[in-house]
Amino acid sequence: MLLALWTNVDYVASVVLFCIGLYCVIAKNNLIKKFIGLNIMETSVFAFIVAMGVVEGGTHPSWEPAPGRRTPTPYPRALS
Amino acid sequence: MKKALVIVLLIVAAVPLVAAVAGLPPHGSPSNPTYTHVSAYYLEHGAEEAGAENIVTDMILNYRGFDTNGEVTVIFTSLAAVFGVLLLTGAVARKPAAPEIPVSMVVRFIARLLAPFIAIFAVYVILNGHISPGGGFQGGTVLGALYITVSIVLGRDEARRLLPRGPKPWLQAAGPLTFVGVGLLGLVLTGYYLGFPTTPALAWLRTAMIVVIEIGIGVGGAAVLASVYETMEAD
Amino acid sequence: MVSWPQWLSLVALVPLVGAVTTPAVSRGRSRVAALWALGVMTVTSFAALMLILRVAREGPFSYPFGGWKSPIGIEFRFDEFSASIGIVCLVGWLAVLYSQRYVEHALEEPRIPYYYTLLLLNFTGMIGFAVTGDLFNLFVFMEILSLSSYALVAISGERTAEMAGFKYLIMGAISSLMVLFSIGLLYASTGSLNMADISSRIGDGAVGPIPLAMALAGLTVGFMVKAALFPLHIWLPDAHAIAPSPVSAILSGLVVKTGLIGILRVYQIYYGAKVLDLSSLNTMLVWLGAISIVMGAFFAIFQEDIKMMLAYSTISNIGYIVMGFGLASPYSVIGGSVHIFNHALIKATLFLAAGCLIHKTGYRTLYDLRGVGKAMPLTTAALSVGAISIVGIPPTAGFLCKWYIALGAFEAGQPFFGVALIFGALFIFVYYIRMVNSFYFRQPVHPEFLEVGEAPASMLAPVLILASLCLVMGILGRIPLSFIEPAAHRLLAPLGG
Amino acid sequence: MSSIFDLTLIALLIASALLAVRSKDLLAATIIFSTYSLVMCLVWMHRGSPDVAMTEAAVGAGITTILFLVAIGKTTRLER
Repeated sequence: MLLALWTNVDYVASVVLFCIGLYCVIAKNNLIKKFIGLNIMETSVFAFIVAMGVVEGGTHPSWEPAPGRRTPTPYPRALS
Repeated sequence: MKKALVIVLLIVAAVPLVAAVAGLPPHGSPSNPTYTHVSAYYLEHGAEEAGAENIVTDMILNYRGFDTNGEVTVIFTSLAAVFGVLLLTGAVARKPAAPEIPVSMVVRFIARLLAPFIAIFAVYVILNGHISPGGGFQGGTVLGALYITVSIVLGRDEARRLLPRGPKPWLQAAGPLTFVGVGLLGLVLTGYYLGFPTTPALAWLRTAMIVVIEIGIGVGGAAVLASVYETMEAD
Repeated sequence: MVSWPQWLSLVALVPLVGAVTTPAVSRGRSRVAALWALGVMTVTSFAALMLILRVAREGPFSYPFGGWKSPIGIEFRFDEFSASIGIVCLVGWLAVLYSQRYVEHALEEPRIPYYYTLLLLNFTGMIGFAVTGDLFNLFVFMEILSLSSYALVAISGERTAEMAGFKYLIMGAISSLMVLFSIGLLYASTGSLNMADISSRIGDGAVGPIPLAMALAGLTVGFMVKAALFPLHIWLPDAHAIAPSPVSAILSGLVVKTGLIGILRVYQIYYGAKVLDLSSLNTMLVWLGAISIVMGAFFAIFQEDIKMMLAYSTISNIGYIVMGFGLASPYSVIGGSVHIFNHALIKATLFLAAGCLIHKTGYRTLYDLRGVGKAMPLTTAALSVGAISIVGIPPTAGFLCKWYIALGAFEAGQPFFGVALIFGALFIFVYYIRMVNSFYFRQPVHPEFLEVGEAPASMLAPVLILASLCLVMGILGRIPLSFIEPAAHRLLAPLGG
Repeated sequence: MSSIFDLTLIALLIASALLAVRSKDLLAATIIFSTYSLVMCLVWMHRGSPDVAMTEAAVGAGITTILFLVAIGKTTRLER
């Protein structure tokens, strides 16, 4: 088990980042913080997918450049 | 109290997740299904079958082109979302504009100096996507960033000239539209939507189609980014 | 040139192209945007009709994009469950027609073209989601669908709407990422993204069970959020009640159903593989379904706002469908799948009719709307038809599916849930009686709206069409039931049932 | 099995994610978040996915940061 964890440490790092992001989204009330959390979650998932396809790029989802695009959607008005 | 609860919840969620990733085939081993199953095919046949030397480009624009078609639509969706929720094209014109930030002469000069080079770099990234890493998404983002730079440093009016009102809605939709256009061309040529001709004699056409898609994605992505920035900035 | 499977690519592409060109074509003229959207939906409906006729005759078929065969490229696969695009097109077309007058009144002028763009993108997402045979493609369409839904909830630009949309966005984004992570786990274990291919590869037994179980959990929970099953429903009431009425009809009638179709797809992958014992998942779904039925109905009883009440009623109806899936007997799965269709009809009737009332009178609580039955007889009649349908009184559309789900409960040897279902129907009966009572038999609080008259024809017609379909489907209810039957049997066949 | 370089990058990632989540000053959080994006970009570069890394460099570290800054400029800088 520990050896498997060590071999797949890249995957584990993604999970840790995913949880940090999730914590940020759930526990913080500020909208910008929530979006930072969502972004962290998103990149962590991409990192996971990139990690599993080192040779050929594993690029299917990572192509989605949504972080920048998705984030701005509703918040400035809602904040002000 | 709430935070402690959330942390407990997260740990409960994290343990099975960690167990799951530990149970995956070992990271980096060449016998993984991620290398041996589908991607092996891409690596083996991509360069001669698909029309681009960069296998990643082959995969995202040819083998799995329809996903990318969807992705550019996602980008357009976010634009429509921003427009629908935040902004009113009319209201932007009506509202008194927020004061612009004063920018020093040196910065303005350097921005003017650099802008053409950034633009050339963006075009290079877009056009070279089928040979080297890069392509429409990346180049388009650079172009969008150029617009934002111009808008901050040289002022909104200067920037607005780069994205004329008339063709603007067409430019914003350029990504999905070129994709569909090339897809329909493929339909005519091969009988399948997004089909690329496979005969060696038509290899040039294959590459041309990929380059056209890259340009469409680049232009569309840049227009979307620029409009989103413009909207948020004016709101 | 257009051979049969070509329709399959067109059915997703036509609304996509229509959506991205709407702002450019209309140039801010709302009437043009409405006509354009209506035309696009007409073409899409025609393609969908062709596909459904074909699948009824010949069974499932697929379309490989770019000519690349299935695990290498992306394929669209049209089976009986995909026929839900028929109801998407029907309700979508009527909602677009209805929107024209509604949004003129409810939204500011410059937003309107983008409203239609988002609406068409929403349909694109749902159609693509229902017909794709590729997991990552499923995610892409889910993103189009979700992003446009968040925006449609918030589109009025009012603060409450923005907050509701934001809540929806946070829940939806977390669930999307869970789904994506699970897709990643499946890809890492099998090296494939095609659903049928994944299913056969995990069936080989070479894949570790823990990642598979986690992927199953992630996908199920992710889709449960989209479907608003009980503990994960918190985004739904606000979003559905605050959105413009045609949008509520689409969100409540159609969009939550994509979560359910997602759950069906997960079943298709895992049942075929036979590597995991799904009985505990089924038990969980049955319980959650039962709790959703009761809690949704319970909360609905205390709502004063008519749209809020309808929104909670959606939660309890989703509970019925999920319970049908979880019971995993042929009868209940057939009943559940058909209730996806029928509930869409009924809920669209109710929300569009409620929209007419709100549009004409300006009031939205049961108290303020007392006695409206005299002012707008046709609309309230449609509402009543929807109400008796959703309770499941025999001659209407809601009856047969609930009957099948209850039969399924007895067939699966779990009569307790059959009883719970009937009990839930009684609950639902209570609050719809309350609504009908208030519309017909109470003295009006605001007598001035007795003169308002019916809504304009383009709004009234969709409501009446949908209401009469509710009645017709009650009589012809066997047609969809027998249509979905082979698919349900194919889904459950690997269980040995 | 990963090299020291990989592990350092992962440690940096997790540290910057935590800092971005914990910081009370939204401006600081945004800047730390752009650092996070840059480190993530390095990770992907190192894992052989330059295409994804380029997207992340442009979108995550560039555009998202700008949009966050615009949003902060329109509202308040401190997290309440």
